Amino acid sequence: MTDYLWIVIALPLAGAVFLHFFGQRLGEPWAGIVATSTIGAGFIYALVAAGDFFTGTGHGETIHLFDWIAPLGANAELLWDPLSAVMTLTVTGVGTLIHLYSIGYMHGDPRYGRFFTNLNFFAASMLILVLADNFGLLFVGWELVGLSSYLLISFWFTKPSAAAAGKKAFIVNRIGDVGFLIGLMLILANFSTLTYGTVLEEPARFITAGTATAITLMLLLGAAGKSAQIPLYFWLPDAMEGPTPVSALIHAATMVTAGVYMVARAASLFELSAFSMGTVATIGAFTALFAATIALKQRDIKRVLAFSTISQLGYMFLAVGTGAYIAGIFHLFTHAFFKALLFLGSGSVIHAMNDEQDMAKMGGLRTVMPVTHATMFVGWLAIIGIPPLAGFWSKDEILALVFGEGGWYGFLWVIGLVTALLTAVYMTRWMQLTFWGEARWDDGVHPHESPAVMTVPLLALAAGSALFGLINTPFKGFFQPAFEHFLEPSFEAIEMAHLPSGATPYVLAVISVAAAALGAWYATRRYRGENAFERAPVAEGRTGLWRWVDNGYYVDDIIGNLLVLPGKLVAAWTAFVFDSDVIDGSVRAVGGGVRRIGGWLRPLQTGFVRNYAAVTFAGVVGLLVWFVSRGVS
Amino acid sequence: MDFNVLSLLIWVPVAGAAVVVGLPRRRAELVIPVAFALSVLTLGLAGYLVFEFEGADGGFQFVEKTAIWSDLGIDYHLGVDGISLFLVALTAFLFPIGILASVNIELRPKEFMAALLLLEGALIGVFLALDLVLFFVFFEVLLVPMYFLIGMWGGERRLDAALKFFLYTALGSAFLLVGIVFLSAQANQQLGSPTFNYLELLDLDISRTAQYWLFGAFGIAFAIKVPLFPFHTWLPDAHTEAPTAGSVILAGVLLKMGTYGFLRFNLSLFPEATVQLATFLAALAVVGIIYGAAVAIVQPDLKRLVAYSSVSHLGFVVLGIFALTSQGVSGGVIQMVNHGLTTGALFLLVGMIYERRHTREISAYGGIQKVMPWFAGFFLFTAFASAGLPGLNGFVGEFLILLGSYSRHPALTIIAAFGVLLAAVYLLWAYERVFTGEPDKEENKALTDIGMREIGILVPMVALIIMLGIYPKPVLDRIEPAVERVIDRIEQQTDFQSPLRIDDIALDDEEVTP
Amino acid sequence: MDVTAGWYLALGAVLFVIGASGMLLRRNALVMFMSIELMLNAVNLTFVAIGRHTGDLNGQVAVFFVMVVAAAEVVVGLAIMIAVFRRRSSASVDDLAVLNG
Amino acid sequence: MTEISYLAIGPVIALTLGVVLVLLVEVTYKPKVTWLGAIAALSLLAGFALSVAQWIEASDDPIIRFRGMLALDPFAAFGSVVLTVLGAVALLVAWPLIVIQGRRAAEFIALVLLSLTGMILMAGAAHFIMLFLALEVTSISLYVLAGFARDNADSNEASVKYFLLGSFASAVFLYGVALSYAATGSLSLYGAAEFLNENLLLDSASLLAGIGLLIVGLAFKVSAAPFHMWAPDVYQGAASGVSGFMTAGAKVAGFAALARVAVTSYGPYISDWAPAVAVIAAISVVVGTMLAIAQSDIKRMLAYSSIAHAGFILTGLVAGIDGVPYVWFYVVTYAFQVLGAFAVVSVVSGPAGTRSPLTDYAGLAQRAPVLAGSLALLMFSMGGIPLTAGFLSKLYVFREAVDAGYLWLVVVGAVASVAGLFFYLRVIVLMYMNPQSEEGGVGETRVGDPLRVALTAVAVITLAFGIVPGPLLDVVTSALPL
Amino acid sequence: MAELVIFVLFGVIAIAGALTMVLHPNPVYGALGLMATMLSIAVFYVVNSGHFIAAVQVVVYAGAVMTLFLFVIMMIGVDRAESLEERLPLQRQLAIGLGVVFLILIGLIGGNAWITAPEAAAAPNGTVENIADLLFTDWLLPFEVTTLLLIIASVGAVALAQFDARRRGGEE
Repeated sequence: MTDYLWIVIALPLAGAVFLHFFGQRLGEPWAGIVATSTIGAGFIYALVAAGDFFTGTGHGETIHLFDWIAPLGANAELLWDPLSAVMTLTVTGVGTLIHLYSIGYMHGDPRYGRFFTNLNFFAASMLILVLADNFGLLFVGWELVGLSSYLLISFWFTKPSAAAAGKKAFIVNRIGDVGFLIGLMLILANFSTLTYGTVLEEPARFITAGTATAITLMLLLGAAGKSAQIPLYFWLPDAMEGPTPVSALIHAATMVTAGVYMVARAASLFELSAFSMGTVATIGAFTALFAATIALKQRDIKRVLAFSTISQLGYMFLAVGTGAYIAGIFHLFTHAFFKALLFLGSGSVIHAMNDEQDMAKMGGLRTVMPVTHATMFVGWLAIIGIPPLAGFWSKDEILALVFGEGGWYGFLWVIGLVTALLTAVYMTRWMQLTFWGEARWDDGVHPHESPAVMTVPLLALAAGSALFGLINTPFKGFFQPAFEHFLEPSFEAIEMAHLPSGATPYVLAVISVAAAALGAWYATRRYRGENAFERAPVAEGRTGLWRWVDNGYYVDDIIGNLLVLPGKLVAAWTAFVFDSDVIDGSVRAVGGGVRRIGGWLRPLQTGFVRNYAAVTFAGVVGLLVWFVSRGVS
Repeated sequence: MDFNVLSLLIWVPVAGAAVVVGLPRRRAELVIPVAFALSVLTLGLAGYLVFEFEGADGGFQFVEKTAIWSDLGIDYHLGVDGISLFLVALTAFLFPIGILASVNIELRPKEFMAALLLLEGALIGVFLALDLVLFFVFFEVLLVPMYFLIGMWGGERRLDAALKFFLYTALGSAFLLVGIVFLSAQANQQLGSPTFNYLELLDLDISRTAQYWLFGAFGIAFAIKVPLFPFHTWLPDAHTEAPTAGSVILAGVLLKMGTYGFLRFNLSLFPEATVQLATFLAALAVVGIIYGAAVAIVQPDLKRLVAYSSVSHLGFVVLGIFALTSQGVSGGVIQMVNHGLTTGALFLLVGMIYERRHTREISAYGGIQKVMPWFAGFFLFTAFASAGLPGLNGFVGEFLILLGSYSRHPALTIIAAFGVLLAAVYLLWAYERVFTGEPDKEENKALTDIGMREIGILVPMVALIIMLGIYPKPVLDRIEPAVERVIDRIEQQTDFQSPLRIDDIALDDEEVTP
Repeated sequence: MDVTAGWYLALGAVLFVIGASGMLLRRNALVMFMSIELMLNAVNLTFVAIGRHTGDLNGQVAVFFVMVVAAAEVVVGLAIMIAVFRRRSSASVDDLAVLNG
Repeated sequence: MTEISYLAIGPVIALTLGVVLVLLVEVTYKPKVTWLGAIAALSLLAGFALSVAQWIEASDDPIIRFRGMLALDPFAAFGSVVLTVLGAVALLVAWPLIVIQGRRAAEFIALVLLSLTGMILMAGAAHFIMLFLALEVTSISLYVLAGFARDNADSNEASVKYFLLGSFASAVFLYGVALSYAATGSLSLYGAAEFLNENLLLDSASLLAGIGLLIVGLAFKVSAAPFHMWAPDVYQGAASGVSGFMTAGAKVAGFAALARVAVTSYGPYISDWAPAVAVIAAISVVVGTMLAIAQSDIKRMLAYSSIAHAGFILTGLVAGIDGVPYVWFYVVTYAFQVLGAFAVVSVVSGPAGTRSPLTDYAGLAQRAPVLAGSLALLMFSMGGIPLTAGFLSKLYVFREAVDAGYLWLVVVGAVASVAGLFFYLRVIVLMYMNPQSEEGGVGETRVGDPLRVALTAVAVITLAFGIVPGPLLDVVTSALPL
Repeated sequence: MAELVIFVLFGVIAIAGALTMVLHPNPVYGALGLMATMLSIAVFYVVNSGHFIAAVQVVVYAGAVMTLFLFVIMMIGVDRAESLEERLPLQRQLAIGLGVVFLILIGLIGGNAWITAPEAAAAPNGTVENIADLLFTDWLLPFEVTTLLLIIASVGAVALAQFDARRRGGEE
């Protein structure tokens, strides 16, 4: 079964190729159906292939397909172990639902077929990423998802903002990729190969802690780019220019989690450097808090979710940085469900509101869109961490494990807790402004419930968001931590973070649930009534701190004015002054100089025969000077 | 089969040029089919060569040797190894495409095609010649058809560009000639007979000082050809003013003569100087990478942008070569081929749009993806290939180069890695300005998408781009033995030890101790 | 004090230089031409002196041939002068400087 | 008297007979000019045949005849083969010019043949006075040819300048002969060589001064800088139909004489004269190239380029006897190239014209593809582009110079040859790529049959010896002086 | 002793004549000065036993050539004093400077050894017989070649200087 694992990648890839040529001709809804069925089939195949892992009898194996860049140890080899299985199942599972949803959502788009081409292509790329058995192939997937992300963000290319957002996403990702690439250089220089087998198995044989720090920090830069962490987070909010299913699939459920996956995958490397681990965790925690504060003031229905995603990814980084790899992956898994759910729900709303995304013009949708509202309600509870929904189990496990590490991590726990509170605030605000309260719709907007093809995935995801937390509870018996057991083979040699002993976890759980509840309660009170959408969480108006928050701390402006603009100026100076005047100028000067010398010499040929005689005679005398000096002893 | 395939590769196109010129005026319609057929025939020969090539052998194959100008030891001496094999194939591949791309030439099509075919023969000759004078002859003589291609069929500023191209590169060749002559004088002293035979010259014992001077003489010629910063300014002018086929060939193959020259001659003939100067050249290459990319970002002219991107990409090739590691050099070789394909394709694309709108100004366009979706798709695809997207060919080369050269030039390679970032910046920004948004200019709204002929030109390139990106193994397997020989030679002649030898990778895990 | 061949050689050299200077100093084509004749005469004197020293009559025969050449040269040279200067009533070569640069 | 060898002077007799016949027939019958041409052609043919006979005879048994006056060796034979062919091509090129001379045609043809006779004697002279006589025969004929167009002010000026400076140089040359005579006691080239081989001079000042002045005299004839000043004015002032012959013939004969004198008589003193020759070569190359760049008249440009080429040829001579074959190779191929180039000029600016501004050549490729093609080929060859004889010539002389230790000279030469490309390419740009080619360009374009033959011959020589130099190389490597 | 007197006397005349030619503004005087120099040189020939060439010198040079010069000077009409003012910059300085350097160099040669060829006991006797003996044996070929020079001289003179008569004939 695993011998043919490539089928999982090949299916969506074949779908993409097929749809590339025939997608537009197939049209609605067949293009969507083809795409959905390829990825769906991939999901089923992966499920069957992962059978051994469920029974606990499976162990990792590599499948060699063909040589790619053999000199670097970067071949087309797949690694099938529990970690990649979880990722594969998440990608294909959530992916299938989102594909399905898109069949309805993309209704009427002139480039309907092309959309599914790209979507399928993304799935294939993401699967290459998670199934790769070496950093080379990982990097292939890493870049290809970037490409799909670019294509899908700027899918509506006639909109300049969409085109710009796609470009921004790709380029910012590339900044991280440069770091990643440098990491790979370091790996190759020290290990002479990029294969996981050599690099990740007891890396201490090859490298010192210092080298490990260098490698992992570089890899972290890559991860930060892909997973939208500080300092490379700022592309993700703009990425919301893409169609909503794209936001759900790529910018919430799967692609952005690649960084987390990569850190977990390279755990044995990160483990060698306490500094890198601390950096990962700290970046994660601060990103979580930072993004959450910005989310408090956003008015765009999708941008709130985008910042929320950044914030939740911060949790995952916090987890893997603490050594809580399984908890991180678990949060990745649950987050995939509830964040995809929230995005699709917002997509359903946008769809219903005639492509309106401003929450100021929504409100009161609970009644007209009951199914959407119900599923969103589940998602809301899941993300703010109300037991027994999925978010609670995964987020709480992370916070508990972080608390257990103590020291600096204790401080990070506080940040995590505050973030949990803020999450409850902004998500409740989101619900409040969108579904509850009175309607503030524009004239001519007649919201309606979405068709079944959209609501069915919502329901499925809602079910997942509600139930999948239960597969990893810290209890015994039926509620045993099955997810953890499942993943353990992938982290055999890794030292994992441990839960605090005794009743502490339960106390911590109570604290975080209380924080969430507090936040939710406060928000429902705060955002009720007239012009709630303009209100800040505390204090009024668009002044001081809140103006900063409103504008995302002016990060985009700072980057634009301090990096991009000077960069362009430097490039322009190089091109139009240095290159054309100095470099080419000196070339032309040499050419012109030769000509000028000719011009200077010309007047010496005066035309006067006596001058000619003088020159000739001078030549005679000159030659005689040489010869006589040679001859006179 | 026993025939002189290498000679045929050179002389079929040259004879083709004669045939084309000899066609009677009233049968003018035959010119392009005949030229195309002959270039395809050459491609077939190249295919035969690739197919019959013994991959595991790092030496020269299909060697032909006849003394021609025997008094000075000048031979007609041809041979192909893994390094030149794919450059020959690339050349043979790009010419039929160049011819197809030029079917709309109105001014003297006969002479145009003849110049192209002559150029093809000479270019293949450059890569096959194993005699230094023969190499120089091909190296220099191909300036003539290229000069006419730019000067007669070029853009508005074609005269300056053609002259600059010719003089600048001829200046480099002058130093090369002096170097070659000096080398043969050395041979005369040491071997007792004059020779220009590359294989025999390898046995020379050249003093360290002489190596430096010779490295410099050869190096300047090749650096201008590559072009390495700061010798690059002829390139944007020539590329921009040349007709499409000219730009394709110029970028696709002509520049490779420089990098090929470095690899074939400087590394092998002057190993001592190579080891000493590798860092310096790598530094120039890295400056070129960043510089070319930075300048490309702000170019208002699409063709100039692509031209400057060549400076950047060729910098990678040189960096790889002077990494002096098997991976780096192999990466350099494969990157030569890759760059030929991607940049060639980019120039074709720019040519197609130029044919429609007669402007290369980026600002003259906008939103044309809507009216030319196929064109936009090809362009974006090629742009990503050029930017080194994994799965496409450009990545394989850049990846090998960067990873291979890190162990020798860590700091430089890290800087070079940012070139990958900048490539994305200038290509995507250009794409954004040309293709996205709503088409707001009347001229652009009326544009027609590319037709079957143009797609037919692009598809083979796209196919190769994908093929090389996904399965470069056949190519790499043939390149590596030849590259290994070069590195071996350097190690034998100097006390240099190349990091990252292939053998290290195959080491048993158990034996490795930290 | 014996007059050796060297004396004549020195005299020849002086005459040769005077002739050469005449080429440079005078703008009258005829005077320049006469200067050349003077130079040839100086060389002739040299030939004869050397021949005396080495007891070689060939030096004198060489002088004979130089004279023949000089005569032919004079004929052609004066023909050129006549052709060029006859209508100008001047023999200044400084007037002939249209071709330059 | 075994010293008299009619074979040794066979070509000279043939050409002299031609001269006499032409003059007599003209005086007696006043025939159509074609007849005169036929006589000249016959005498050239006979001269050529006799030269070949000389070659066959001399390659087995080289010898000096006429009591040390004239060498019958492969060197001389090859020289006269080349010169007779060159003369024939030159007459073809000059034919339109000859035709418009009317009744003066006989004199013109006679002078061309006479100067050729002098050149052939220069290549064979084994005696300094013989060489001086040959030199004067050549020069005086050329003085007349330069001023042949009596009504043309440019021609007048050219002939006066040529005459005065040429005579001046002859006097200097003669003084060199005298000093050499003083040093060696012999007026024979081989006598001098014998003396120098047998005696080690303690005091070589007069010998070396003599060598220096001899070099000046011959460098003047081949227009090497700084003895080149006359060349641009004279080549421009002479009628276009004949400047090519003046340039080419003087180069062949001058270098033949220079090579023979330098390597046979003064071979042992190569370490003294080679550096001086190298400096002259370098100055010539640089001055010729730089000034050619600044020209706007193609005749002057060609003149300066011929100065540069003189420098390149001298580059081969610094290697002494080893370089002689390549000096031959260079000078022979170059002679035909420059003849061809002036042939094109003589069409575009008229055979009797003296000015040929570059602007006349704009768009020539459209009006006269044959002319433009020939000129382009010649320009590439002079610029040293491979597959032309010009490239191989340079390669050979460079190699010899490097072998002789003159790397610096080769570097100068190589860089200058690139700079030289600038003006060669400029002509091509004008002919092929000029934007105003439709309206621009006023030059003549009709090519007569004689000229067509001449151009074809030149093109064939340039290309054939550029691709297959073997035959010519075989010949020149054995065309060594005794 | 007698030779010394002759050398000094005619040497001074020769140099004076030469300087007259170069420096006198009137070409006619110059020609006469040159004639004096030539005659002095003829005297030196005699002293050096060059009887035949001394005669030729007087007849050909002083007699024919210089007469021809005078004739042409008159014919062109420049038989009057002309300005010696130098208009070409540096020309005069160059002429004198180069001349001095040239003389110094020749002086350097003379300071060592003029003639390195072996010295003979007696000077050759340049009688007509002796000269003829050489001229028609060793020098046969150059003697014949002089005919070429004479042809050139006559053809050249005709080609360049013959005006009117034949041209008119040709044009009819």
